[in-house]
Amino acid sequence: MAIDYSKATGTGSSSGAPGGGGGGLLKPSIITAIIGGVIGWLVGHWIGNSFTQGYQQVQGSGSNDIAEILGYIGMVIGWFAGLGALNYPIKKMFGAEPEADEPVTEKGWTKYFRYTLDHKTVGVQYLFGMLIYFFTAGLLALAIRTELLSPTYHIWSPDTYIEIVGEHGTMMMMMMTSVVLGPFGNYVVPLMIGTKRVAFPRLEALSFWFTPISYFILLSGLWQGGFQSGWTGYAPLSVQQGVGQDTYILGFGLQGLSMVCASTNIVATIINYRAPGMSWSRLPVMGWSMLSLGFTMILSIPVLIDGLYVLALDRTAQTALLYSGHGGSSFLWENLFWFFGHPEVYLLAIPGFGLVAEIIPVFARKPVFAYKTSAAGFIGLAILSFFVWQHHLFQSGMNPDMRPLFMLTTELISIPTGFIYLVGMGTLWRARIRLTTPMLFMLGVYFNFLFGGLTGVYVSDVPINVTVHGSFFVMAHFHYTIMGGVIFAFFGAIYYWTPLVTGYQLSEKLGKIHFWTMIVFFNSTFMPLFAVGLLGMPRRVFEYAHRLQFLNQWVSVSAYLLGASLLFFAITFVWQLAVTRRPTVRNPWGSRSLEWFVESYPPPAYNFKRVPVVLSWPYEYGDANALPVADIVNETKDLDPVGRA
Amino acid sequence: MSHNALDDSRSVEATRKVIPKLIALWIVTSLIASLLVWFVLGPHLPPGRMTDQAAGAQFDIRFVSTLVPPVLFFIWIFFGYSLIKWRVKPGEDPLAPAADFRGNSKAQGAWYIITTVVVLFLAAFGTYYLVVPAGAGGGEGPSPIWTPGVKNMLQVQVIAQQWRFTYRWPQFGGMETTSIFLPVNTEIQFNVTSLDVIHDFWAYQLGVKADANPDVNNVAFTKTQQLGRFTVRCDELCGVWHGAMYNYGYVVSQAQFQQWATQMETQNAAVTKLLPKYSTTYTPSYAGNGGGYYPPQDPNANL
Amino acid sequence: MSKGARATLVVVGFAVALALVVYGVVGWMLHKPPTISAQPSSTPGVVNVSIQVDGSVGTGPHPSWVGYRVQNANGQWVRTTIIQIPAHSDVHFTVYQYDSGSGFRNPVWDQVAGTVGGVAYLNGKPATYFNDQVGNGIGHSFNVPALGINVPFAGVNGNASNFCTAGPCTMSQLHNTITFDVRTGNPGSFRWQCFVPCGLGFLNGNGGPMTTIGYMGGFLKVVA
Amino acid sequence: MSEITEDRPAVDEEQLYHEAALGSLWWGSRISIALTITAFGGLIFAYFYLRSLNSNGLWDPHHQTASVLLGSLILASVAGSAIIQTVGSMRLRRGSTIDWLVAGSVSLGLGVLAAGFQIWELTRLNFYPGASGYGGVFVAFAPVYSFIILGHMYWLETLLVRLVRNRAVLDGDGGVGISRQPKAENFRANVEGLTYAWNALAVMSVVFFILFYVL
Repeated sequence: MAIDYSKATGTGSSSGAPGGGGGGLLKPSIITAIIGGVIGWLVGHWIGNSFTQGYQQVQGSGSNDIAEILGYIGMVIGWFAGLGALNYPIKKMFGAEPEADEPVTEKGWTKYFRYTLDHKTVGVQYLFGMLIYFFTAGLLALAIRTELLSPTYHIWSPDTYIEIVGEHGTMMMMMMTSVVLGPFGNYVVPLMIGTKRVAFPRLEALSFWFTPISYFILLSGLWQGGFQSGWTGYAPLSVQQGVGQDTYILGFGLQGLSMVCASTNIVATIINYRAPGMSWSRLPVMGWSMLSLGFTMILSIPVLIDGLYVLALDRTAQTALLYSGHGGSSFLWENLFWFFGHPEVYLLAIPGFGLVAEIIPVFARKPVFAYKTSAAGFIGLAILSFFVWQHHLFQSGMNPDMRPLFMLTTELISIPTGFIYLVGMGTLWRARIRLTTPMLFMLGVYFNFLFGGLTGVYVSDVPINVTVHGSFFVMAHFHYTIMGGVIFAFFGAIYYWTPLVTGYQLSEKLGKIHFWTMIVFFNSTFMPLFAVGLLGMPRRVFEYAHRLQFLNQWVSVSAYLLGASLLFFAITFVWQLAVTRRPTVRNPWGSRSLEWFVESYPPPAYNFKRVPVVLSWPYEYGDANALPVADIVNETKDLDPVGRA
Repeated sequence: MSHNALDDSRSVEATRKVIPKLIALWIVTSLIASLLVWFVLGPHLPPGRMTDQAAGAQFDIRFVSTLVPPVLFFIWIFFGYSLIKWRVKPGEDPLAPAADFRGNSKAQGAWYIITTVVVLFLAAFGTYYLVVPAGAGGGEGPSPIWTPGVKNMLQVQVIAQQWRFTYRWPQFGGMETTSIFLPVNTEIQFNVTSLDVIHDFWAYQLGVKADANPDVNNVAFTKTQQLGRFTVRCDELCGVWHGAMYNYGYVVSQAQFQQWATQMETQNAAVTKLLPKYSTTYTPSYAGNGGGYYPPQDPNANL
Repeated sequence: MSKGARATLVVVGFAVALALVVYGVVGWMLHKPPTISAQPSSTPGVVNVSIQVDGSVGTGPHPSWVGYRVQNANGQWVRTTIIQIPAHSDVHFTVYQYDSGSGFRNPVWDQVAGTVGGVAYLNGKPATYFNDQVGNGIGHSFNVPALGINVPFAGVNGNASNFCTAGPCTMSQLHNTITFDVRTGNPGSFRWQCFVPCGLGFLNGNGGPMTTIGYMGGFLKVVA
Repeated sequence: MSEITEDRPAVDEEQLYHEAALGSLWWGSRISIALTITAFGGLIFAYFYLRSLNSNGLWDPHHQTASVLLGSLILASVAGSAIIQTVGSMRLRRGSTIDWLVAGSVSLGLGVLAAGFQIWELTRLNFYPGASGYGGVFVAFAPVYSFIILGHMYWLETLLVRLVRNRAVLDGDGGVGISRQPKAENFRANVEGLTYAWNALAVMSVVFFILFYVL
């Protein structure tokens, strides 16, 4: 059978465009989605109000959780209907033969505001979405630090303060789980494995479009009294809260659905859509990390959704699963939540490590050291992460006899984490190192995560945990691992792949200013918090001991400067992409990885003119005579690029 | 070093010579730093030595902190050396292949073994110091398995509610106080429970932390050693006033404690009569005090 | 699009984002209930604070919630829980309690504490404690942890014909009058709350008004 | 094949992506089974956890149980539906398209009936949701169960209608169960995925029946 080039170049059928018909404003886009969302909210809210008027808890509290939740569910349905995401599932009910999953070949910027099936468009949507979510939650963090400037004087009202804390935590934890999978997993990994399409493009698109509505719902909580339970949402406090808690449940739940959709797609794509010759032993490290991530999400997130669902029922249908007064138990939430919650933090760490191990060899001109060990490290992290959740509950009073076991499993996690350091040290040994901006960020991950990892030993040691549990020490620990790890890797990846994604080269000079300010102020912000925690300051408080004021002020000022560094990034990034637009050279970093050998930057629709045949391992930087990574590599054009940084 | 010699710096021979030097540097630096941590920083580490459990926690933190510098310096020295030594020099082709090796079975094997041994040792260390000091001051739930083995401990029930701690003293007529005084040189059993949501009783200087769960008795032990003031804070987010849910307690001499307790018993006598009978958990009466969230029928009542 | 146009667009975009942030912060996050100062009395060194506690506040975003109102210098009842009083002086509190009552979750709060003489006066009669299990129970309470103050306010009969159903309530409606004096010390900002589970329709009665500043909890600002 | 030049091995792109799509269907259905198991796993954990804790003696103080009759009907419908569909898909593999259409339709009917029974049962419970731990877990379980049944029935319905509408395309070459056309192979992979997922749910249903009605 001949290869159909008309499809590959995008001139063929475009009937896969969801929604189809209509033009202008009525063509499905974010505008129709918003209209649909408003209508759906009104309908759902009306239904909710119509049958609950006589309910005791509704009359007593003057607020209606049932109407709130039904309103938001209606909003989500309306949103997806407006996006045109429901057209295909409905058409299928009437027996439409599934179209081959055609990416939308639409041109121009408007495609970024539509439900599209092109993994690259989804990747870009995710990239900007994630930046917006990150900056919103970051601003909330600055609001927290503003309150903590003084131990007794209160900028915010205490209820506002605790709501800000909860919003910051929830938004960061739920959104940032997709911070690498969303933009780079969706955009780059299919290119890396040499495929022209992904397994489930509709799930992939759906996964992105869950995030804006989830962001909106969560943020809307702030205007409805918020939720005072933090991102951990411990019951029965979360059962007690007002309607703001419903935004937590729905926002987190929708983001959970988004992660399930995204990980189903990425797992099926990596397993089934690798180009010929892309054997498991040639799969880029990034691919291994995404695979481990995907499986971990699939096995942990349904449990989170269960927990949120049970919480929603306790709040609306008045079941009592989380309330011991009626036969439930607050421990049930702690178990369900942390059974998800601990894999969750590895969901944040694994993609960061994947990026590190992927990018460092490019700038070391050496094969990645101990490739199999790095893959084993990701898989080990993924598996062990399911056996440690009780370490969040060392002081909870449940099952003390299990503590030594969970202390052991938790500390065992240091071993696969240590693999990542082994990989880094081995790769840099006898290397030829270029300290470009992406490389600096990856080294920054190693620097920061070291503190996060070492303090992890304190936190996992039960006797020390008695002092540090629930204190700023723990808070500093996980900011070191998450922000110091995955967020640094995320920014490094932005600098690394922007030329590919946009065709524009970012300034190295500005990038280095961003890096150095960010790492200095990051450490200056979070390092003192270890001391603050050890000296007895619990998390999420608005009043603290006077003797800790200097340290807290230091931290707050550092946090502002860290914010300024990130603002600097935001401005220079947008400015360079929108205004100065310096075209990139081909393969600017001299990478061997397949994604750089596409026809043009950004890659054309369908990625490759023809399916590449992978000829060698992508990390053969040490062997000048190694075969190129795939047969599509053009010797003159690709292997002798002008832009040797 | 001339430009021609650059690639010699990446040869196995060149690096083989430098590894012992780096290891020597590592041993010296981490030894100095570890000694400083143990002797200079160690005695000042939190949470102090007011109780056996606090002293135990201080020892654990001190010990683990002493292990930190070797790890830090190992990573820093090897990363630092690589970054300085093998950074691309001006005039060098940045894309030329560096060394070509994908692994090193000896280095990898040593790494796996050493990390595993360290981790297993830490787990054993932690377990020992959890079990020996009677649960190390952590909440052990309703039926503690690591106990001090002392009869007639001072019983202090900690009742958390949104948003204050109160303390109940079954050995003093079941009185309930809003302040807490403890006698020195005494084994104390805290019975921590909650009236509503999850709180956490964190007596920082006592080295005690136990979640206060509704309908659950969470037991923690401590033995007081020094006089002084301690801070009690709530350490699980419990709502709007979580940040303000703290009070101060005092470890005083046994005589002063008796005096305080007797005085409190008299002062609170009238209200003590109104309190429910002492029990290890504290469930408010079903009718009326629940805010009317659940339907009014008591699920325990027979249908 | 020309370079200049793109630059303008970017600048405008950032300005809009900034405006949204400022609006969010100023328009909503900085919102707090007003602060009401104690009123001078005829006796030197003594100031008066008059408070009413309503079964439903009647105004604002949550009219059905219970809440406190404090009388300002013009005699108006302002819906707030932030009260400013002078340091090192006697503060005479007069509380008009219009709500029906229930029990405490923990009867230890029956005890009157932290007031001058350890007493509070219910309709003129002194008491050192109030039993929450008898009569109409306790409507609300005033508890300042850092100052050790605790005063329960006995409830009224919720079925009476002149029961106040929406605030601000008037003197002709059924109420209890509770008075007590507090001697203030050094300046500071001290939080206070009610301990009666009066957030009706919320689990444990501790949600809604109990968790929102301006209803059942606030600050006692002691200023020099 | 003329475009393939030099030493490039021949890559039949359509075949490659056809096989990838088959693999994705295999993985997609297995992932859906994993998601179903973990989603129910959380609730089953809740069941055992609350049962063993028995807070305040309120796990099930009055031994209330949702209607056993309806529970049995639900189990019978789900199990029957799964068995009939499985037999039908085996007939399909032997080339009998019409047998699968009939079996699939009956299976669909039974599945929808099971979901309907489940929702009906939920509306006529003899206890209120917060009455006991058991009550809470049951009220939490029932909507998820009917929702997931309906999800599988949606899947089955789309396959049935797809076959009816595209019979001409799919049924050539000796019938959809035998044909080597890519579309028919894709269809069969889809049916096979559904069969596994639906049978997995049927097996889980036996567990649910024992937990909620027998124990």
